[in-house]
Amino acid sequence: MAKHNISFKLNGQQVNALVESRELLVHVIREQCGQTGTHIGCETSHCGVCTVDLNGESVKSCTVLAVQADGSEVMTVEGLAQNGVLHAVQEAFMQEHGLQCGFCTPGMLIRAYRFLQENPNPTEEEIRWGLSGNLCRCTGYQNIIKAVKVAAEKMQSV
Amino acid sequence: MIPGKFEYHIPTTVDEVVALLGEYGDEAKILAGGHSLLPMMKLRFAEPAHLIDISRIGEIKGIHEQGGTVRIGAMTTENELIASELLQQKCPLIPAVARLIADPQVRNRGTIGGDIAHGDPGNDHPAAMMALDATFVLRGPNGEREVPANGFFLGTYWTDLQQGEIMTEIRVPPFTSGTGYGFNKLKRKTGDFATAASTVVLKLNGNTCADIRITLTNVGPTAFRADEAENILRGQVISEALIEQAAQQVMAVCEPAKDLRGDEEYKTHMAAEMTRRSIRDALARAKG
Amino acid sequence: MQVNIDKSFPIASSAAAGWAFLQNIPGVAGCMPGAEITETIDDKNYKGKVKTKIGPATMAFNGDIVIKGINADKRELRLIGTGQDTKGTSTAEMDLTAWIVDADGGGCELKGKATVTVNGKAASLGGRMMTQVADQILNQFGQNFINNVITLGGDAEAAEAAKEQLAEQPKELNGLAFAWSVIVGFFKSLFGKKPGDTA
Amino acid sequence: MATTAEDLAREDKLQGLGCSRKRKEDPRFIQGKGTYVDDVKLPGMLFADMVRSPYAHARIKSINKDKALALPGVHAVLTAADLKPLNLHWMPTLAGDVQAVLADEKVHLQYQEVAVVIADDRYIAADAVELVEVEYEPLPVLVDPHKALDDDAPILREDIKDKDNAGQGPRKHPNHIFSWEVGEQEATSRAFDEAEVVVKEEIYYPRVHPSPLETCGCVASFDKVKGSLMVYITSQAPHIVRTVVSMLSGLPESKVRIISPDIGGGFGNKVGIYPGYVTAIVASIVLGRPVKWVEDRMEHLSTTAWARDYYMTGELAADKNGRIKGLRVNVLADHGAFNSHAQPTKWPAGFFSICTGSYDIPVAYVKVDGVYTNKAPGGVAYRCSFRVTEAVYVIERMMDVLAQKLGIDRMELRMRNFVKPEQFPYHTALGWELDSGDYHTALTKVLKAVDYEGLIKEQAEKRSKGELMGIGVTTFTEVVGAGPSRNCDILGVGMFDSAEIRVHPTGSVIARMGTISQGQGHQTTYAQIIASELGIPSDEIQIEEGDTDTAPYGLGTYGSRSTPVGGAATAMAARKIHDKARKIAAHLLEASENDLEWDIDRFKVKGVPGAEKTMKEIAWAAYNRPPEGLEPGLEAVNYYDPPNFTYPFGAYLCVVDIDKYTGEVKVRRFYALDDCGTRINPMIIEGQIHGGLNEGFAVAMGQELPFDAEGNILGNTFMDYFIPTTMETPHWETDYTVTPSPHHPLGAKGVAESPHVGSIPCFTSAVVNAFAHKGVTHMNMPHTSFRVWQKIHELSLDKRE
Repeated sequence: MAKHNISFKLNGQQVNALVESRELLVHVIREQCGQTGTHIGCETSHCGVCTVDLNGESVKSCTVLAVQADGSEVMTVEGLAQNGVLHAVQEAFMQEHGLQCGFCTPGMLIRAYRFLQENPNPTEEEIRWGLSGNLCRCTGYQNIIKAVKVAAEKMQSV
Repeated sequence: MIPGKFEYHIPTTVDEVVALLGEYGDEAKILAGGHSLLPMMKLRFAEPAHLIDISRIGEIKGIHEQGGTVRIGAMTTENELIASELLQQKCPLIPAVARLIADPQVRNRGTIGGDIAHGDPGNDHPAAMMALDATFVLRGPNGEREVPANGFFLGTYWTDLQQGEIMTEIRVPPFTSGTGYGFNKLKRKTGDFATAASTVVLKLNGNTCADIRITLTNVGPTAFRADEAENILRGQVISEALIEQAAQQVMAVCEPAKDLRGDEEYKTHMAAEMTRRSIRDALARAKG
Repeated sequence: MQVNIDKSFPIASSAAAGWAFLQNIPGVAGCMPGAEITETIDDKNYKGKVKTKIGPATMAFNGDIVIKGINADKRELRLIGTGQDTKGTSTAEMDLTAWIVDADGGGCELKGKATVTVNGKAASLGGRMMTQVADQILNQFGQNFINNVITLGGDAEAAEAAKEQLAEQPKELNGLAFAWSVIVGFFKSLFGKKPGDTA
Repeated sequence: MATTAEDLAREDKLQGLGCSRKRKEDPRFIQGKGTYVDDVKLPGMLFADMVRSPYAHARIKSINKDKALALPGVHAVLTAADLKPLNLHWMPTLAGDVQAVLADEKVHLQYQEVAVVIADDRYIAADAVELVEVEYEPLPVLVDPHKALDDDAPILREDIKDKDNAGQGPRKHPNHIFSWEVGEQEATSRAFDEAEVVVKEEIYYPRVHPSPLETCGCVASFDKVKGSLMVYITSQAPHIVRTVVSMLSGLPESKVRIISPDIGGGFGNKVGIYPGYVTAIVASIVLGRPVKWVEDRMEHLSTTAWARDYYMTGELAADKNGRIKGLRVNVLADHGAFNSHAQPTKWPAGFFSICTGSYDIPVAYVKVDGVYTNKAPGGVAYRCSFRVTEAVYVIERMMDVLAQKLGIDRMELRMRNFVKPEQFPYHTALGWELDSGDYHTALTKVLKAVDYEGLIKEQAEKRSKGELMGIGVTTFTEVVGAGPSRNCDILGVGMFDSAEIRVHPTGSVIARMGTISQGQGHQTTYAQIIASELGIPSDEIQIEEGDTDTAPYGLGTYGSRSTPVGGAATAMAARKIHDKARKIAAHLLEASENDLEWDIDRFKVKGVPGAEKTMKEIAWAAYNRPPEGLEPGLEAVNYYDPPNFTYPFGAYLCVVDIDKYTGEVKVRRFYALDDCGTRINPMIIEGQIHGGLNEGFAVAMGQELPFDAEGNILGNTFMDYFIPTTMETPHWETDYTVTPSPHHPLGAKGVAESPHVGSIPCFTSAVVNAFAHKGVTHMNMPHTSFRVWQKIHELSLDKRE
């Protein structure tokens, strides 16, 4: 089976990788690219801890082949802060205690980031709908929802 | 959960897909959004030797209206269906169905064509397609053929899509005035298949039900149409009593499989309840 | 995970022809789509394999078939097939009793009672599909059985047609090729009243 | 007490006890810089993957590794036969039993580990797993625990079938594990015989799984040259793991280093030692290379520790006024194929005997029988102390049942039976000493907050219209903080915990504890304790846990024991430093120690304005010029053996609306009042309560691990196993009272588990209450739409006119 030379932008940096057809994007990001912020939780695309931003859309990277990312732009939690300045969603999660064990957090943040691009001024119901692909066992979601709302307000006010 | 090995192909035209399908026969599988196929491959229930990724074929994406029908490329994603103004105006049932499929991330990958062609009785678009009287465009070695949604679904994981064929487009007649829809899906949680779902499309002529289609999801080996229930309502002024009769008729034809969502009795009752609600919703919408 | 399935298939042939074929174990095994006898140990014990294809999923089982009883008076056969999938993650067992009865108005009928038990990953994850899939497989089995019996006797034209259908049978279980045979039964069950449904 | 603005500013700067300090952990987590086990990558690391059984009960006839070994990139395939010469094919459990590391001649449960494959990467390992050929002979399967003790039941544990003791006292059948009795059987019988009213209910608490989002895994790395072993592991108790690994492997404990890095949730699931860990360690020792094993979600749900699975028969005896005269509970416990119950050694049913709850019950008797079945071994405490969730469930259910029988309002019945504030410390009929509580105040506050009278009125109106509305209540008391070493140990090690605090010359602090956070925020809260005790700002206090080479020995984090035990150790260690600091201050100020007073962050000479030394100045002096006769340096260690458990409590109320045509239950309101004693960080407490409530919601409304008749586990992915998303999760309302623990140095009790323990019976109470007017007294969990509809349908409440 032939291996594939793929190339994609990861958090703004061009990366190259030699992958098998079957390699999952999440494994390549974590193991070949060494960016371990993106986690693996359920492997059946239910939990969302592996969520990354692929060409401007949230996807579950456990259910995307690495070869499919060839030529694309991928953003993970590591790409949220710019020049050492945290993104508003990161600030808000910290401020509102929107995380505990931290395992779902990267997926939750990268989804929240994209969701607020899609819907900059969401209601609570819309936030619940927008984050429904990300499971959290620790927080009971209430502070996560609050954090997304706070981040939205902050981003609106800028 | 690691998939087995396979050869990956990424054609850019439908013709190339057909050629690849011809070359590899049943060793090949088409990869659309991948959210049914890849988990099956990771569990090693599915181990195709060749995977044909159709995500870069522009000609089978997008939604437009042509010749009086709404045409949806098979690779149009669920989120694109939800976002489509055209569908919202001409066929709002489709975005309503898409909204209750899976979750936001999965809806970015999952496609209408994949949902239909997979043949899973739990998938939601098949029943909608039957209720809409949609037509599927299939392309194979002998060219293109159009098949009606009604008759396409033959069994569990089993459709009229022949080996060597690919679904390229879904054609849907737009709603005319006086048409209403109802879609009710009972599920345990976000991302689950329906315990039971019912889709209804009806057209009113004055207060009379000129036409109606009632379809059901996950209460038989495939999505199916409850035509005897339709017959009870067609040509009538729909009343609660008639809705009840139709619901009872739906119960008579359900053949659900027992699983963790519930037993046969529950699912049968839920198919009826979803149908009651969908008829009421469709009626309200048809009345505007 | 266990499912019980009762089936009957009318055959336009004599009960004697039906019974003759039922005792042909490799022949009967061959009616199971994708199945074949790979080794005959004695007249009661066989080794075989089945490759099952359910949509995108494929499972290959290797296993044993044991004839538990042949009752000529009742024209009845009981066999147990057990197999393990080649990955070692799932196993399947089928306890099948099949018998031939005279049908009203001529011809005969193949009747079958099967208990299918699946263990392992397929049982954990496949529960939603088990009954429907087992039903589909047995319908195809029944149709192949009918065709085989008809080729043995009956009228020449029917035998030729049956042969052609058999020739089309794919090497593994695949719903598509035999669509027509099952559609009949399927749509009947879907749109008719359920058996025993008095409502 | 700070009084001036200047005092307040100094106090604020400390960010000490009682302040909602933002978490120290967060910056790394929000930037993807946490380090979880699967993030650890060592040079030359190999991967392990498991060959697992498709059968729940079968004999292994043969195992053929040839094809797997022939696959390029495969380094080894190990089976029980390979582990046998090392005596590692079986391992001891926390409950005195043994568990197969790799199936030895027989498999006892579906997905049991049969062989382990070690390969270059996880892809090759997964391929090789399929190539290991195992021939099985299926055996009759025992799924129903009620049939375990039948004469003709298949015998599961052939390895111990002739033993009359499976590690927990005498047993009466090869499938019997133990009988545990507590209380006075005869006196209880008398109370029932003489009672005016008796109620009895069969209550099943289903098998559920904690299922943290991170599955279990480890990276084992054996250094052949140094003879030392390092293991990164998802463990809630790394020090105990070190002891066990040392005992199993024969390596000196000093050569074993266990590191629990960041842990993606535990909830009890990561207390035990699993075959994957052991085989990875063995493989690393054998191959001399690091070996990583990380299970997938199906493996996690199918084989690692689950919880509950208790068949309980509850009985209450009372007088006509509802005063309880006696409690009796009989339990049949399904422990699966090996008794790997998580428990202090002497407690085969954990702390189940806390089942007298918040009530003044004169006499009680409890009996628990544990049996083997062909299922995964367990069980653990899923976000609770050992079996406390079951105990609270049975008593809270029985209180509702009794109220219904007597026609007394459920709140009123509770008020009549609560232990009164003046009765504390209160000795329960089953041997516990409840430290403090004010149950009446808590419930009264809740009833007022939710307008209970209004809800009752609304419910009556709804019922008259044929609508289903339920009001649920629980007034629970938990026992947490295990525990006093006189009655609690794990494998012989007393259940103390520890803290070691070092104050550096410039006044910053590093402190290490024997506990390990899995999301509780220890780096934040322990620092707050030290900050208040020593007057050093929290931000200058670094907390470390989880590395057995650096942290003092502790028993880990589970059973809400970090604050009650680890927090107490931290306070006590800080007080030792404080005492030494006082001596140094006295020396520096040339005053008598008795003339000094502590003021937020400094010692002052009483009545001499300006004569003061801050802790920072004292720290410098400790290294610079300590008083004669005093050792230099400023550090302390404390091993805290608590005199008693702590007993947090709460009053919860839940309102549900039920769709009578689908059975869907909508939680309209959930009000949770918790009393965990002194509150260290209110923000974190509230977060813990939200999370616990959500896990309680998951258990009550959807979680279960069902099995079919052949012992196949059903629904072992997140498709079926219920983890609520944002869409299903209700909105939570929280409240509190503060009743400090009299024996804890800070008065704190522990909180994270109360919302789980307390909410589950509350959801059931609400669902059952929706049907109470139809005579329904109990409905088993999970309250899925399907099951609720079955009740509706049975009662014909879905009839249409």
